Amino acid sequence: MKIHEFQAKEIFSRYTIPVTREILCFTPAEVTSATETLGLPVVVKAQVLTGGRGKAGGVKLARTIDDATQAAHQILGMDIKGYMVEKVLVAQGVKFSAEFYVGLTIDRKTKSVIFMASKEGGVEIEEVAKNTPEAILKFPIDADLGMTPFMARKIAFALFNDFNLVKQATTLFQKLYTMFLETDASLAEINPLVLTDEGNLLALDGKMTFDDNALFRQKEIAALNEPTEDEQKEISAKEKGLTYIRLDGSIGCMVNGAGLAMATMDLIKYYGGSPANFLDIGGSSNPQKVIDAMNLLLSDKHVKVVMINIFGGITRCDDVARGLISALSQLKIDIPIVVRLAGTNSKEGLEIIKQSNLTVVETMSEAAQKAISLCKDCAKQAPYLSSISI
Amino acid sequence: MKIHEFQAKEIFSRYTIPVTREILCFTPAEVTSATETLGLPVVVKAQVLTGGRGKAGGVKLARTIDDATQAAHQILGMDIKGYMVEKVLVAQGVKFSAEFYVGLTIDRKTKSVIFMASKEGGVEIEEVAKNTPEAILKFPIDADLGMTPFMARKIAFALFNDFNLVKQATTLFQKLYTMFLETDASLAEINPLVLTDEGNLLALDGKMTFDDNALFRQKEIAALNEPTEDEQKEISAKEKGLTYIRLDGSIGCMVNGAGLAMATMDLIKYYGGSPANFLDIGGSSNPQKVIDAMNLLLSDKHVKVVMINIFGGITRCDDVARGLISALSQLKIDIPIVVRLAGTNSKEGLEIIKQSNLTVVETMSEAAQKAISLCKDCAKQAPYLSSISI
Amino acid sequence: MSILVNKNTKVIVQGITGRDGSFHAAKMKAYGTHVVGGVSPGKGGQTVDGIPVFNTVEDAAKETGGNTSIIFVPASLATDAVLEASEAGIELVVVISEGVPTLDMVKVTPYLKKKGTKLIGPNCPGLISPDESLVGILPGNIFLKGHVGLMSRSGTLTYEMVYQLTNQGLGQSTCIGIGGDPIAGLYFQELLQLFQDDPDTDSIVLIGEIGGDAEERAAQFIKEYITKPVVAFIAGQTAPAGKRMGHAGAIISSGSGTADEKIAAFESVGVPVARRPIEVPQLLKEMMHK
Amino acid sequence: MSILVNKNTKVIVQGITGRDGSFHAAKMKAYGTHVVGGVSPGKGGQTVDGIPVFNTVEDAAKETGGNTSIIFVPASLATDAVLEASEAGIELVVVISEGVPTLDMVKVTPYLKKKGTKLIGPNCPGLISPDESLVGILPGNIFLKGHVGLMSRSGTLTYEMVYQLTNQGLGQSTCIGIGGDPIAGLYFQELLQLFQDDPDTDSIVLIGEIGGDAEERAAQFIKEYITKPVVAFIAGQTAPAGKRMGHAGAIISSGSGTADEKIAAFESVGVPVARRPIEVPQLLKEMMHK
Repeated sequence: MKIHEFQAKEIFSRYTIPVTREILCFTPAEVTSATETLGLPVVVKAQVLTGGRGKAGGVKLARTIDDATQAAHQILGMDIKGYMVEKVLVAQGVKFSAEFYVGLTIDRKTKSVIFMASKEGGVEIEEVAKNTPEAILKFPIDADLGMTPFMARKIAFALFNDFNLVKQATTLFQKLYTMFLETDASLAEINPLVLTDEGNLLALDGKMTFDDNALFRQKEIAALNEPTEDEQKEISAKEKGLTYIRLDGSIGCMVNGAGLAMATMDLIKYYGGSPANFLDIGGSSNPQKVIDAMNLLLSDKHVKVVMINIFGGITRCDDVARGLISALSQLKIDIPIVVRLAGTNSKEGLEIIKQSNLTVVETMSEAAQKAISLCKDCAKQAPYLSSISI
Repeated sequence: MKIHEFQAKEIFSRYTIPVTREILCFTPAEVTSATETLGLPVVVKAQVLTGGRGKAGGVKLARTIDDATQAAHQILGMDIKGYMVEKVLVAQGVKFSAEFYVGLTIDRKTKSVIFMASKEGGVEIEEVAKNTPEAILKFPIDADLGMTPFMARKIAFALFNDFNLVKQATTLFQKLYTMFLETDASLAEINPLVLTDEGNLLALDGKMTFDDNALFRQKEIAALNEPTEDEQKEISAKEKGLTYIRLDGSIGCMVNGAGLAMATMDLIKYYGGSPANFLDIGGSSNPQKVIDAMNLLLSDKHVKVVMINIFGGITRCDDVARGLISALSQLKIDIPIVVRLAGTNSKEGLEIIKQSNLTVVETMSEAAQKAISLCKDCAKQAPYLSSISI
Repeated sequence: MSILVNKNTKVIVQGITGRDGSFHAAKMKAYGTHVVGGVSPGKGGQTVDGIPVFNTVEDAAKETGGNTSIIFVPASLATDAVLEASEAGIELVVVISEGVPTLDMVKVTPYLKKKGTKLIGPNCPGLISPDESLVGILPGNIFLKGHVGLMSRSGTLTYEMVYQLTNQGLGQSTCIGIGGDPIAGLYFQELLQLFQDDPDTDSIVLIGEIGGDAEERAAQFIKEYITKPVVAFIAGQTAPAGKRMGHAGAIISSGSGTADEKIAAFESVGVPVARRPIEVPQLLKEMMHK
Repeated sequence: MSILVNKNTKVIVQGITGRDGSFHAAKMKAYGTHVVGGVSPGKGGQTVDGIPVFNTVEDAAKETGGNTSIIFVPASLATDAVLEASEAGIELVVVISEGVPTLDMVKVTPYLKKKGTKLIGPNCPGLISPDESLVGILPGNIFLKGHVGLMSRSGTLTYEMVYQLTNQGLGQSTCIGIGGDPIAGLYFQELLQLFQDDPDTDSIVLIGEIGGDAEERAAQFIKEYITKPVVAFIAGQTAPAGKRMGHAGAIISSGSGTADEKIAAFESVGVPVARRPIEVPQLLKEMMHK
């Protein structure tokens, strides 16, 4: 789960990690007032749940109140990578002499939390990682010990020469780690961490993302979620036990299992089609799930044909078939549906849908090819039956 | 550091470990009033920093208010193993059907915190340990994991059959462990942990001791200290860098190092004498320490002769000698002093005290024997000089 | 032979009285797995499908000699269940539970290492050595005893692959679903080594997907240590960046963890990567006749 | 030979700019120990008595090849210093600091085990292999190179014993003060094994004291594994119960940990226990001529 910069910095503050003085604003008038409160100069920053706002013009320095108000006018309402800017953060301008990068994430290889630090702060860290990976130092943190003072100090010495800064950083890094653990974060970044002209370290920008699997025990964090329309749909689907991600193709997929669902999408692409979504109905055998899934697929008007690919394991093909028959009777379906059932109780399942108008095929390759061919001439023809197998 | 039962149970309460309703009282009148508040029956319990108060008559059940008041009169002012009872705890009488023992301590062998549990609660656990050690179950707690739910549950299943009690105990054991760690305890016991007639687990009595080495970071715990007169002396000594423990013999000892100090006491005993104290002046070479140590020794009127045994390592014998000379000039000393100096700068040290009236010997055996012989006829003779060596 | 589980495997089911636990305990037993006991705190003394239930894993292991456990408890309790099994001396722990917080896995990993406990999962379908032992939720009937070792980050995609292999007469020594989470137990490298050392495994199928760089590391490991033929498949070529594709670990972050990178990594070390699931048996046969 | 430290030992002094650290760094250097570096955060680049100072143990170890460290930092910082040394790959860590909280030691112990770091102390005088290496605060001049291995829970009592041995011409292979705290690093059993395996050690002196049951366990260990002659001494026969005798670990609790119990334990396995320090050399000679 992603949160905004201003939310990340509110969490930083709770852990007494120093951040800039700043005020969240929703209108140009609020920005004007915030600027008066904070004093000039200020930085007006778009708050959107995507990266690259700087390049998109979503961050502006204002040296006068008029500049700030104007910046607010420009930024509020802006579209950044499909995200509409609804709020801006007005932050006090800070004079600084150096920018650093520090961040915590989870490293799959060492199976540990890893602390990343770089003297190349203030730029896109992904770029640094790609072009000069050696400029990012990585320190795996022992899960049993946590962020010990010596480890925090060692990292601090890697960034700073001045011992006063080392001491500041040591404390700051320990707080950052505690915050990471206590909030079940999957990423916590300060970029840049600046050295102000007063000689203090300060988080100028912050970013946090969280482990979705842990949100059940992070109610406060979970409450910060601001799903987009698409994400709202994903969340509703999740509540019904379905994992759904909208894509921009025309072939709606319904699959059991995430890996098979991805492979199904890939296969559609392989044969020249384009998947309209990722949809994993999971491992349970509840026919209602199939009805919900079908409803979900049909709610996307781009979907011109539906491809159902089930390999029964825990999922029983007869349950899926029963759900399909119910869906057909309950919903008004006017696009073709291609069905492939294999594995547990596939015979029984195929028997159940024999009398329906569904297009039944034997393999997932066939299913993909058939779906594509039906999609090409997806006139208002009714779904029809072809061959039965497995 | 030891604390009273009522203090231990206050700490239990902070960790929401259930304890009896109870009121601390200093006078019989307070006990009367407390009994009225709590309701009958009550138990009146002496609060002293030593064990065995039950056997000494320091715990009485009262079924009437008069009984409670009378118990207070009997217990307050009582002497239990040299400790005067200045306060009693009046606790609500609880009906229970079973008594258990649970405790946490640090195990030297496994170098871990160990959880002890027994169905033989309510009796002196040391007796159980001696007579039926198998009745005490021991569970080392992994320092990295802490008290995991499964471990707490496993211990609970070892004590209880009823799952409701297992669940209560599981939570209670986790709290007990957290408390142990967070207070830097060296022992935390509930004995007995009772099963009340209402089906709840309750700490009827509690005991805690703490790691002296950790008191610097446990200000609240440290504030609970109630040293006896002797302990007060030990504490003042500690503040001067001296480790002092009063014993009941007549030969005052001054030694550098705890092991050598014990060996010195043992040697005095071996030759038929009795040490008046343990006194370790530690590893530093400050002459002032020797003066302080001499003052401390002389403050004990039982001391009839002083034996000084120094093996110089970090401690330099010449520094000790200088301190001795100062002490002799500053203090009015009218008992014999036997001195043995060996190790670092012993030659220089012996040179310094050559002109004094100190009895100087070569080995610690000689020193002990000489001290004893001087003690036997410890008339008001002045210290004198014997032989010089090492 | 086979790896990790075989005829001598004695399985304890943690969470056996739950809906999934009881269902799959029966399924495993029906397949022929020695399901010797179950654990459900407070339900010790009961039986499920004739399997004795214990209050603790320690009791279960002591009474039954169980050496492997499979966990069906809710995700929030899963790591405690893993630790309980490990502490009780269980050698192999298989976690089916989905949704385990990543930091919980980070926390238990060092303990398992210290105790020498092998972990499969979480969020995995388990594993099977056909005709010997099924410890998981995989549909036993699609497997065929043989000599292909298979490991996969996915469940149903594994079934699809196995189905293709079995149809082509390519039986399996052991098939393992390693799970779809970012932090999991035994992973490609450990399993590659086990298959390499297993005399009954002739060739290996590796099914990866987007997210992380485990496939890249596996490719390097194959280059250095594996002499048996390996064929790979990578799911998620059409997955968009920044979206978790069902599995918590299946996400392209900051442009890395893509299928293309993984495919390139395998091909650069001579491991053919099937573009469609049906190509796997053919590629495997070609590799074996090289 | 000797155990744990020898001519090749390269020592890093943690806390070298402090009063005790600088004093003993110089002392050790004067004895002939290879003191290769010191650590004091924020003072990297300075020197103390010609010894280069570094900000971190990692830097010091990398630059100097130091393989052993000795710690003089305040007790509240000591375990962090131990962890830093261990993480940096130091093989042997000697903690002089007194007053380390017991639970801090409990916390670091598993990490040291995981990393294979050997620890001596805390609250100890260190160790010495005469004429080879002194890593501690022991007065070097009283030691004589030879073949007695000595281990002790006490500092000055050790000097007393060594003085007796040296006077009698009984030189020492290595003498180790294991420290007076309840939880410490290498203890009797590990050291007995090392001395048993050291070809240059002919006999062993073990100096125990009241508190705990390490001596009882050592006696059992000697019975089972040690063939070299061992003589023991136990301090604290006159110590009252319930009082800490200077050392945090020297306390008779609930009537156990007494000197009598320990003496009985040794004598029951044929290890003579000297009643007075001066008896030790004689007992040792008798044991060696048996």
